Amino acid sequence: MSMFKRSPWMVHYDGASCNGCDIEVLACLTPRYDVERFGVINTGNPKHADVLLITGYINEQSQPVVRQIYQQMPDPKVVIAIGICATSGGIFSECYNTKGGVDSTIPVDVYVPGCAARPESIIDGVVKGLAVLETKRAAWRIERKKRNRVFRLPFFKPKASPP
Amino acid sequence: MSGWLSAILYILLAPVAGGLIAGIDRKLTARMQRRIGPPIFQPFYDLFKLIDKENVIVNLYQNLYLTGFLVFNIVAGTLFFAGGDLLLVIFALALSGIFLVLGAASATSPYSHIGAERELIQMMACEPMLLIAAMGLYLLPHSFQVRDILAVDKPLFLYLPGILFGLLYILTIKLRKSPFDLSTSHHAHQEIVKGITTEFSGPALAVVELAHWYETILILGMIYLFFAWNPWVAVPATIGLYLAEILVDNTNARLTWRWTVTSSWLIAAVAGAGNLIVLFYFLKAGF
Amino acid sequence: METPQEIVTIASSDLLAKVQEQKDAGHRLVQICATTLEQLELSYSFMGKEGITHLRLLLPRDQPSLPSITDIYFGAFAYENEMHDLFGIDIRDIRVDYKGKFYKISEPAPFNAGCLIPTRKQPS
Amino acid sequence: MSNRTIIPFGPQHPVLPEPIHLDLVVEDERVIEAIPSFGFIHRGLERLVEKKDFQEFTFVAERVCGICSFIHGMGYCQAVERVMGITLPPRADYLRTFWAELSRIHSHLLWMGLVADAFGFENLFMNSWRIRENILDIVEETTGGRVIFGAAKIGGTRRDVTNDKLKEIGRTLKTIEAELHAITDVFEQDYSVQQRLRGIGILSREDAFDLGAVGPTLRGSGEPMDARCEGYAAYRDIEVEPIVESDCDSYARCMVRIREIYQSFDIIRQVLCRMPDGETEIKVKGYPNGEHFARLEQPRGEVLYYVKGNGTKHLDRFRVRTPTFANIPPLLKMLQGCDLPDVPVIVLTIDPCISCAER
Repeated sequence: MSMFKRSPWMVHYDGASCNGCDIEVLACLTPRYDVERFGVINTGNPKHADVLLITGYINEQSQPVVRQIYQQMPDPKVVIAIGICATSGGIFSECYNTKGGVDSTIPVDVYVPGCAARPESIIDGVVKGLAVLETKRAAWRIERKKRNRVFRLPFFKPKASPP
Repeated sequence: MSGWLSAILYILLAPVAGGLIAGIDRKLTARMQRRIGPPIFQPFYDLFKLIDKENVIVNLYQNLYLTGFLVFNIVAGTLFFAGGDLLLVIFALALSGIFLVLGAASATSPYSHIGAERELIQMMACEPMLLIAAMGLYLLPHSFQVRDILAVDKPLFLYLPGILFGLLYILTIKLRKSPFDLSTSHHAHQEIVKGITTEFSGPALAVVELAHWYETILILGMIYLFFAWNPWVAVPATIGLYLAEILVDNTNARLTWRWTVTSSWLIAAVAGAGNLIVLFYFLKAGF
Repeated sequence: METPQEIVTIASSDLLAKVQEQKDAGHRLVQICATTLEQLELSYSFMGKEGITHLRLLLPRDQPSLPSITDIYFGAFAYENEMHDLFGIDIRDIRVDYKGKFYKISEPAPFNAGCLIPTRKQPS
Repeated sequence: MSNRTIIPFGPQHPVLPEPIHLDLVVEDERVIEAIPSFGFIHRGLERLVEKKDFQEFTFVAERVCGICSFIHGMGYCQAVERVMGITLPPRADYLRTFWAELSRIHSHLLWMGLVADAFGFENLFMNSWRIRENILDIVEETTGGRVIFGAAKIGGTRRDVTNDKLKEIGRTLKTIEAELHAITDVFEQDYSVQQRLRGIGILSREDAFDLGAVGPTLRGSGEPMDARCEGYAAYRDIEVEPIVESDCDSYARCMVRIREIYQSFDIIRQVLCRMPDGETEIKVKGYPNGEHFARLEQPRGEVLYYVKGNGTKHLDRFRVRTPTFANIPPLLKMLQGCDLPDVPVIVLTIDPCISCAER
């Protein structure tokens, strides 16, 4: 059994949103909602994270940042788009500076609706994301086994860092 | 013989006990913040998950340094629980710290570098007090051997109150608790992200966590020494002091490194060295 | 009590002199705003104890250019960089010049070049 | 010993939930220079006036920022109403004031939590946000939204609140206020908090005035300026005394905000007492033609709305000068020469709302 379900660490990035969803993501950490019950920690560091929460849509400037954060996260990883802006651009989809939802830049696994998304639905989205994380882990392990047939301690196995 | 037995027990059981302590710590912290908090076994879940993750490392030496960090932590603890030389324990502990700093400094991230610098500063703040503590513990049994100190049939904390206080003060630094969680903190809401552990991911981070658990048990063992004349007092006292640390963690903001160094040296000089001098003349006078 | 507001129309060549007058009178810069009409309409708002003054000036939409007021009011650099990026106004000698990198936008000067307003039916 | 490094602060950074990027040129741990870059959340929503008609645009205006969303919607409506010459029914004015003050309390509590988090006091963060949830409960009961209220509309408010409900809210607010004292006491008295706030981020009165600081940043430097004294909405009946601290440091700005929370409770009490009966909206006829600069006080400071209509259903121009935008030059001033650990604290003392600033 894997422990991903019990210990999803998250990192949050604000693509280009109105702040509404961002503060709801933060509100999830606080006593009323307390996602740490499920082992969720807001690490703030992509290299430690399993779950990437993105609020707001993607524009020219944030596109490389989102891409970089996604690349920095070690496998297996899940992306959750929070709010309607992250899904499709929402009320701002007609603005000139929009690239579209988060899926225009990186693959998204779970979409959380709402403007602003409520903390309950964000927690729900994270829980849905965990199921995806589990399948991704299985696929990733098979791929890893193929890559190195020889058994080595995972700790000593070097792998080039992403650029 | 019993020394070796306890050393083996330490190597085997310290991760379990350390993880449990970390879990209880997180649960209690959450309750103090009026949250429900994670399950008590959460640190183990985290550890196993981290081992399971992809190992993205930034350079090859990093793993070597981290292994050094873990190994020397275990060596220090084993020496201590085998009843060995206290000075050696402190030096091994310092060495393990140096390995962690090297590991962090070998990465390219500026956060990791600043974390490493701050870790060095913290070690600089801790070391004088640790040495004074060793000297203080030497005075009664006239030996640096932990087994001799354990054999002293007197309540050491009554002889060494200043030193105990100083040790507790730096304990906050060693356990990375507020107000001294400068180089890294449990929750990464600080200006240097995760500080010293920013560049470690997956299994590498798991090693750091594991080493911290070993370290926690060793430090608690040191506190135990002060009450060792009676285990019925020592165990509750050690637990009580650890709980006090959690309380301090929850009632303080993070201070700056200047403040950390100044205050810990001041306490080492006043409480630690003062205690040492008084005790020295006290014993010389023949009490 | 509501602060009284007045709009003073000036020529774009007197900008620096008029702004200096405001500075000498001890007023503070509140905002700079541009509007795209047939011409670009700029408002520099200053506030003093007696009320708010908006200096209003007009610029052509094609290759507009203005001197910077950051030597008088340092805080204006944010507004001026913003106008440069959104309206394509070439503002000379900004103290902190982002050179068009203040906002990275997919299209240049979206409030000027791509603006629909002049093509829209004007009221009779 | 000089060891210059450039530390990239943000855009993804745990201390600030919002993307702002600062290149900090650091010598050891002292910040020599701070170069901010913006535009990570520039949406260009001001140009949406071309696509949405002036009534629909209220929703866009609310989404300038999700924290002070109601005051944005209210400010836009107020500017349009002035252009169209609409006078609101008094109950609408009072309800708007009620919600505006609620959003001020929730925003200040949010800020208190974030700044506590920035100096590593997790417990304080959690408890500030715990109390904030109680305020959000009231907001949700009366408007249906938690952060985006959606309650303002041109010509009044979208919803009415029954008088019984208002009485009950008055009682709830009393218990919240009592609970709040425990937290603000920590800010006022705790030794480690003082260590991290006092003498940090000094902004002299002259600098604050010249560089165009607004809101608590300005009032923390001893300049009494509060746009609520303009007497818009219900403030024409309610006396608002600008809250001023003269220490010019982060602690002063913190104290301004804490005292403003209590002031807001006081204003809400007065609003609830004097709440007039009657309609909450009037019918809006015609299209705006003309221009107006509306000035309001947000939690973060004075905000300016500029509306220019041309007699069609689409506006010519909507512009909002948000408080954070005005506070950027003072922020640069404060960051020079500070210590690295103080950077998040200083950035947070202007209460940055980047999505406000970049729109």
